[in-house]
Amino acid sequence: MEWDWNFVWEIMPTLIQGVKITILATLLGSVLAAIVGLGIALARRSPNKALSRTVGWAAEFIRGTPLLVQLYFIFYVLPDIGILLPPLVAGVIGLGLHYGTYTAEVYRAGIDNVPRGQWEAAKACNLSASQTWTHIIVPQAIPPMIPALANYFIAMFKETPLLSAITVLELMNQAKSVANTYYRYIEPITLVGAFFLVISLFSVVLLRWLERRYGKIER
Amino acid sequence: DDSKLEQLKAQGFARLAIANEPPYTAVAADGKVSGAAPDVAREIFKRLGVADVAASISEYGAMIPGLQAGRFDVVTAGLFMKPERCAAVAYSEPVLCDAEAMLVKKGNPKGFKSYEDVAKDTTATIGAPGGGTEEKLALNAGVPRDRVIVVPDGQSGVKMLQDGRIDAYSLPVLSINDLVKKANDPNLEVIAPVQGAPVYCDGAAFKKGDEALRDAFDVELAKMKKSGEFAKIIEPYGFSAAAAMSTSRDKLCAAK
Amino acid sequence: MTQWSGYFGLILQGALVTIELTLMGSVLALIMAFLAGMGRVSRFFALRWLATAYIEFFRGTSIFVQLFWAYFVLPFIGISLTPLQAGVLALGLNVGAYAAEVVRGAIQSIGREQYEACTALNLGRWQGMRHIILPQALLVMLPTFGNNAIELLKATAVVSLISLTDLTFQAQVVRAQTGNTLVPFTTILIIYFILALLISWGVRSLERRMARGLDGVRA
Amino acid sequence: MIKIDSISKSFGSFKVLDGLSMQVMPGEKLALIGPSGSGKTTILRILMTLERIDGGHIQIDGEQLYHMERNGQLLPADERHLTRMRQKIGMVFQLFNLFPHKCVMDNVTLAPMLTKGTPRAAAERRAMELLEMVGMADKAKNMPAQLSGGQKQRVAIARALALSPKIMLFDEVTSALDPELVEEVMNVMRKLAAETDMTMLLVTHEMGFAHDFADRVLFFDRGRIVEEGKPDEIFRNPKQERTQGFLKKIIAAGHRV
Amino acid sequence: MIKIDSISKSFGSFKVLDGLSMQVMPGEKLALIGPSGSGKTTILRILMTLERIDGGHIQIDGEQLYHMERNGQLLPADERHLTRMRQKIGMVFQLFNLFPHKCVMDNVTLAPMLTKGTPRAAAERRAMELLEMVGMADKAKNMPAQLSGGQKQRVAIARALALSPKIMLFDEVTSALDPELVEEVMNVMRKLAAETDMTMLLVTHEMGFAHDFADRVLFFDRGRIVEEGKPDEIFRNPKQERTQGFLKKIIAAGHRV
Ligand SMILES: Nc1ncnc2c1ncn2[C@@H]1O[C@H](COP(=O)(O)OP(=O)(O)OP(=O)(O)O)[C@@H](O)[C@H]1O
Ligand SMILES: Nc1ncnc2c1ncn2[C@@H]1O[C@H](COP(=O)(O)OP(=O)(O)OP(=O)(O)O)[C@@H](O)[C@H]1O
Ligand SMILES: [Mg+2]
Ligand SMILES: [Mg+2]
Repeated sequence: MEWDWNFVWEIMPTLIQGVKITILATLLGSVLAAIVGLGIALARRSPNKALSRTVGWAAEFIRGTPLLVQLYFIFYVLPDIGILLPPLVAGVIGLGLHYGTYTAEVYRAGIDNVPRGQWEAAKACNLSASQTWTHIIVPQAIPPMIPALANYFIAMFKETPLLSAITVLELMNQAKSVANTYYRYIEPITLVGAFFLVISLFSVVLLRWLERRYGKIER
Repeated sequence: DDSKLEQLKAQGFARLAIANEPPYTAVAADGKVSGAAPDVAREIFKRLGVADVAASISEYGAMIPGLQAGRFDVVTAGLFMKPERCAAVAYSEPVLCDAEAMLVKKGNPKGFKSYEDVAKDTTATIGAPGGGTEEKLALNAGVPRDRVIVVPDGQSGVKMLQDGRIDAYSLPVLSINDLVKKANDPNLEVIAPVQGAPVYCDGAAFKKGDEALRDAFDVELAKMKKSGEFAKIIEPYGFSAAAAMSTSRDKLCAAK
Repeated sequence: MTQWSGYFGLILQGALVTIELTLMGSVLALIMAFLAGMGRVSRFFALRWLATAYIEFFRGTSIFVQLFWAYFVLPFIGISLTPLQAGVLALGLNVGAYAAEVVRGAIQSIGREQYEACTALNLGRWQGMRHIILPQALLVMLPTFGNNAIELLKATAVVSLISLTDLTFQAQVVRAQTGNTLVPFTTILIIYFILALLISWGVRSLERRMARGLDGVRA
Repeated sequence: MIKIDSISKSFGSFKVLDGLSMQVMPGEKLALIGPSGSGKTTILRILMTLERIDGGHIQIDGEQLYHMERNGQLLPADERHLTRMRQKIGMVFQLFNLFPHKCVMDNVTLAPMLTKGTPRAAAERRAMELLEMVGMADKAKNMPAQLSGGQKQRVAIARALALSPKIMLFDEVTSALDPELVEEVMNVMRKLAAETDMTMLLVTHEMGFAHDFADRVLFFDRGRIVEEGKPDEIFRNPKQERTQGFLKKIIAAGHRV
Repeated sequence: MIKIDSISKSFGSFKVLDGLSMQVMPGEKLALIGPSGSGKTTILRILMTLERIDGGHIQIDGEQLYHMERNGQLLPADERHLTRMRQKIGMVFQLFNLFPHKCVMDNVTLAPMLTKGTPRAAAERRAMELLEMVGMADKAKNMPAQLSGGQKQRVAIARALALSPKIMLFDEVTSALDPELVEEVMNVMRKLAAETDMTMLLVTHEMGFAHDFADRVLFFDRGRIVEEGKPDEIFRNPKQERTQGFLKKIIAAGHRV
């Protein structure tokens, strides 16, 4: 089987449709993951042991099991208890929950990495708990988190093909459907690879820049 | 040359692609492969001197590329003969014939009789296997791409219909019947056959270039059809041997 | 009503395939991680370049694309792999690229003073690497390696796409046979989670064994 | 006046302080000396409420630090009580602990503005006075990362003073500095000790500095006060064997007394 | 004998050494003193080949350190030449730099076994002698994390000695130690200086120790030798203003001379 450029141009518009959905899912998933992660991180710091334990175990469970299976669950099992989500919504929720457990770790590490001396200095300055958080801890914790968060953002982008299992017409699904129509796999799959590689390389450059800009805090 | 057959004989088994879509193909609880198509293939290969078959389950869309990539020796999965497919693979003579059906909610609320009806209702969505005959029939009938939902497997299709995610789910009649039996849901209704949709027959699909093997397969298939052994294998699954014997590859591949 | 015991056997078979994939994939990933990770810190430009290209390529394209490539495209250039081989290859190379960065990071995290002590004691580059740097770096790598192994375990779920009869695949089969979604998917979620727990438990005990003496209490 | 009444403190199973009692007079300059691990830092951290005590009482100006009286009962202090008590106390740390994301001026003005509601203009005027006193007025707009260790420590002192505490705690404020930078910080502190009537507690390993700075010296070992007295008595004529041994070692190591 | 001939060294645009020349006689004990940042550490690191020089020459026992002669031409040294030259030199670091994953004995025996192929038994016998000399024989099986700073430094000295270098470099070997632990390391070094005929270069901020230890003292400032002489001359009667100022500051900071 030979590489066929005409075929490539023919299927390009269809694939670009897929890229749009892929990017949309990634963006929405990232926003959700950022919020879910914050919730998990706060719950795990909570003095309420029952809450922090439960959330901790749930997060461990989500992180230790495949996203693919979770997506099946959200899409095919939840309707049994009356929760019927459109495919894209189900996909975004799956991505957001799954990656939320990762971003929670980033938040935790970012907060833990603020040296203990800063908490103590804040206390010696008689700042209240909320003043300490808003003026001292958060401003120092966030910049080092940015590269790590961006990293998961890219990882999520590369896992969007899983959404094809729940009938979201993202890039991979479009490619498969094209392949099924014409019985040619090489071009669509290679193009999908190329799309991912280009977007990833682009994001890696962005990531390096973020790392340089925010990765270190001068003391 | 018959080197491919010799190769299979030496190897002792032939690699089948199947789809796990009863009654065409099925995997039992103990992992044993059955279904009408693999059963026929197993018997014919035995007669050709290939002791056994090894089946791997594949998506419909991946079958022909897999065959071309040399992943399987033959596809026996209810892959209906159509002109484009005949161009891509080397089919045997017809094996299993079936009409198309649609699964809808009880009472057929949207009144579908044909794929065209689905196209006309601008809010209707139809589910079909990716790369399957039904997907193409729906698209050809004018249902826009975004209303043809690619459903990964039959079970998902039934579930999506029950949950109201799609308005109709289309598969061959016997497949739908099997699904409905398993689902055991009084709120489902089968429309069969779909009006305007042709009766299709599948054949064992070989790689282009393996015509010699295909011809040998055809010889044994013809003998079994004549002796009645063919009917004995497929009729318990609900297929009609007469239908397969009343048509031919050449007719089906030429059909518009 | 249904023969659950038979189906459970099917899922156990799937678990075996998943374990097999995880183990073999991890071994390949480990080898690639050390090759590429040490290549990244090599003195030779060509080696550095090669390692970087490998890492960026496999981190940049999605695991799905790599899997489909290994399975559907490689045969056209004369390399026909069994599904198991293709799965192990794609998983191992993919996770290996991530782990290579862990190896590099760990090697670089060993303070400059340890390298200088090696020079002052006149150890050769490889001697220093072998006896001083790597043993210490290994301890730094271990926890992240554990996470990588869990990522690999989860990624095995996607091999069902190339008709490998792993856990997820068998769950699909059971679902198709029984018409029940909840039971098979809950079962495999639990199995995945147990496997993930086993991995993190194993890595942690290995870590504890290796760390013994390093942070011993002052005499 | 600080009254410490038989307090005890353990870390895990390790008892750092066991029934320690001591008093500090208003305006007194006190130096705490003693071997590493003897609990000097722990006492300062307890006064700053960075650690809780396991038992005993501390009174500051007649008020309980870790307890509060409600209807004649002594209850554990709540955060509001602690906040009020902390107004009396400031602390300077060995590693400065400046806020790295804020410039020198903001480091000094942050606490008065947030905790006392001082308007920015007033806070900055006062900060400028303090920075002048520690000789850092010209660096007001610098970020901490652009300062040397000695300069950082002088800013940290100004920051602590900005809240006008009655009691100042200094924990080895020179020991993280390059030898040449030590003197500038010591000079600031000598000036401070001479000019204000703040109560000051100083932990240091620099015996000469302790001698110049303090009205009274406490020698600690294993969480107990082994010996106390005027600097001249302790350094020239220590009574306890443990103190003698400690000073001999320190002198042998090249430190001046 | 070490001959340093107008070497220069920059970090980026910052010139640390600019045409520095000096000589060290065989068996001489030399102390390098001077303010922070004057380039003392840099010289030791250059001799240990941890930094490259930008210009100039260094000869050790008549052999070029950074160059090698091939067919009458002077070429930059390759790794093999450097390895051979490094056999003559050992170094002890401020932060000990022990290998944390190896026990005391393995720290000392590793280099002889790997670089000289000494059999384990012989290497351990020699290590035991050295550990006894530094008073650490009873801790041979301990891990570094189980040792105090002073003990770590004594092991580091034994480790450097195990390769029997002709020249030993010591960079502020006591300045990271708790004051009470300084003396034990100094004692080992005084003994070492008195007993061996190794050439020794010592960088220190402890003037008293430099005085006891050295045959000759070099005072550095900004990468140049400002003054040199016998310890008594330099410490009691420095000629240069810069030296006087430095010593005054150090004394004021509480260090003994
Ligand atoms: N957070 C902690 N957890 C466990 N042990 C601690 C903690 N803080 C202090 N210690 C222990 O308590 C003892 C006293 O510590 P402290 O810091 O008060 O000593 P110190 O007199 O200030 O010594 P140094 O002169 O070394 O600063 C030490 O043995 C120390 O190891
Ligand atoms: N790797 C480096 N990169 C950039 N500048 C360096 C580096 N190493 C040393 N320097 C600079 O070179 C100068 C001399 O450093 P060196 O460490 O030799 O001084 P020193 O005399 O040992 O000082 P100290 O007494 O503080 O140890 C200093 O200004 C230092 O900042
Ligand atoms: Mg302390
Ligand atoms: Mg130095």
